[in-house]
Amino acid sequence: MSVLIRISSGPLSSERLPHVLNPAPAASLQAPARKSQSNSSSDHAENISAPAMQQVGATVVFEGVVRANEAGRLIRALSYEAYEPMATNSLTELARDILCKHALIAITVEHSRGEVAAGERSFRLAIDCAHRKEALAAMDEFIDRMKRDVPIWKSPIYI
Amino acid sequence: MSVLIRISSGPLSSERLPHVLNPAPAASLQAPARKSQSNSSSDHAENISAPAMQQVGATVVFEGVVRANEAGRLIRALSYEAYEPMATNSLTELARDILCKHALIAITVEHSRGEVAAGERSFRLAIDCAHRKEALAAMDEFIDRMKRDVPIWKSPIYI
Amino acid sequence: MTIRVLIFGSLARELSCKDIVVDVSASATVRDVNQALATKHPFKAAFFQSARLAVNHAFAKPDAPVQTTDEVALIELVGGG
Amino acid sequence: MTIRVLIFGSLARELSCKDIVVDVSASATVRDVNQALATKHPFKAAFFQSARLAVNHAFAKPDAPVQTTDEVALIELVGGG
Repeated sequence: MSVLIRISSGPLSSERLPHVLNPAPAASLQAPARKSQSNSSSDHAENISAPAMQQVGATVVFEGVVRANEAGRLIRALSYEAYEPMATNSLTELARDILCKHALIAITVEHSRGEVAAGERSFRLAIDCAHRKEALAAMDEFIDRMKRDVPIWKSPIYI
Repeated sequence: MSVLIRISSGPLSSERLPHVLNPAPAASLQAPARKSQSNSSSDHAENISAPAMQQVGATVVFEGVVRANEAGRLIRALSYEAYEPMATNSLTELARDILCKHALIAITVEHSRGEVAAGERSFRLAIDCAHRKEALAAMDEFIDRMKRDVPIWKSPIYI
Repeated sequence: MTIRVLIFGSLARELSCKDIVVDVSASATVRDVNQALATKHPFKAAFFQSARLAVNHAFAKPDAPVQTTDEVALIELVGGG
Repeated sequence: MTIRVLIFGSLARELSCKDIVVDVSASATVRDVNQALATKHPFKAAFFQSARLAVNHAFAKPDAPVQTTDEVALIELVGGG
């Protein structure tokens, strides 16, 4: 099982992060959340084992894109503010909880902070699992709970 | 609105197809499904307009990966057989139906035919839409109906 | 008249062939083709009686007429994707 | 004692500041901080009374004690992502 959380400045790259950073025993899931983070990005990874990867039958990726209008007004960008380290820690806890509850294999979360222009990606959630139904249910629950509980705020920057 | 369907030989590339092939008026959705296809791949595209793209707030991508075991036995690969042109036509009709029903902006479907080794991708469904809930519901319904109605068969190739 | 019914997947592997040829009357419908398949393969009669047939690349209703020049295919899926 | 409560997002823009400083008793709980915020901003009293507070980067229950050295933050979200 693997959990990888990254909050980084500006729009997300169009490339997904690899789920597997360093193959390691599944016990790493019990490692404590990293409390520190640099100014430029916060990045928290737990690792996935090779046997677990062989069970992956479905990968579902959700990408949130900044839309050109917000509540009827045209915007140039959204600016995201993350309260760290709580934002990274709560995303990590949420990911672990969802991973266990839905019996997933890996969750990778990327979220922007700072300015993201209209049309660019600000959020990506990738879920690896054996079957599809769990992944879709997990994705829906993850995003609902993230919006409610993870201290990241967005502010519109109007044209 | 855009529908792009491709059935091609072997594993899918890790790169997603672009949703926008040739910007064109939305009326192209009413174009008849292409009935012909080459031996090497079948590819059916309808186009997306630039204003529609600006409404995209969420992209959800499902990827199906060949698992190393099938019904408890280790496999080397799955071999997919598509009955053409019915497979491409029925995927196209399904995509149009789901697109209208869930008010989506674009659907791109890629499916392998022939041999796909364990660990490789054989199916990808990408949905662009304004909001997330519709995309997840649409994805679930698309895959259920595809498995029931689209003439593509898989055969295990054991180790 | 003679109707050649294309078969695929595990059914084709099981029967070691790519089609099943059946004889039906000149006014036959899809239902008659299903029945002829069931008669020809009595050990899988229930399967063939309810199996979905496509005529010229579209699913056909039981009452639809069939001609010898039609492309008929048995589309019974067990979860692709 | 003095508690500095960090604020974010539209609330910070509305009040044109990054924190709100309130005075509470030495034995104050999270509930007392909520109440002190509501008293300080009577036009948003209902909001501040029910707003969720994090103490040292974790959501805190109303009964949890608060100390002047704690990092207190008001986490009221309106749909991020």
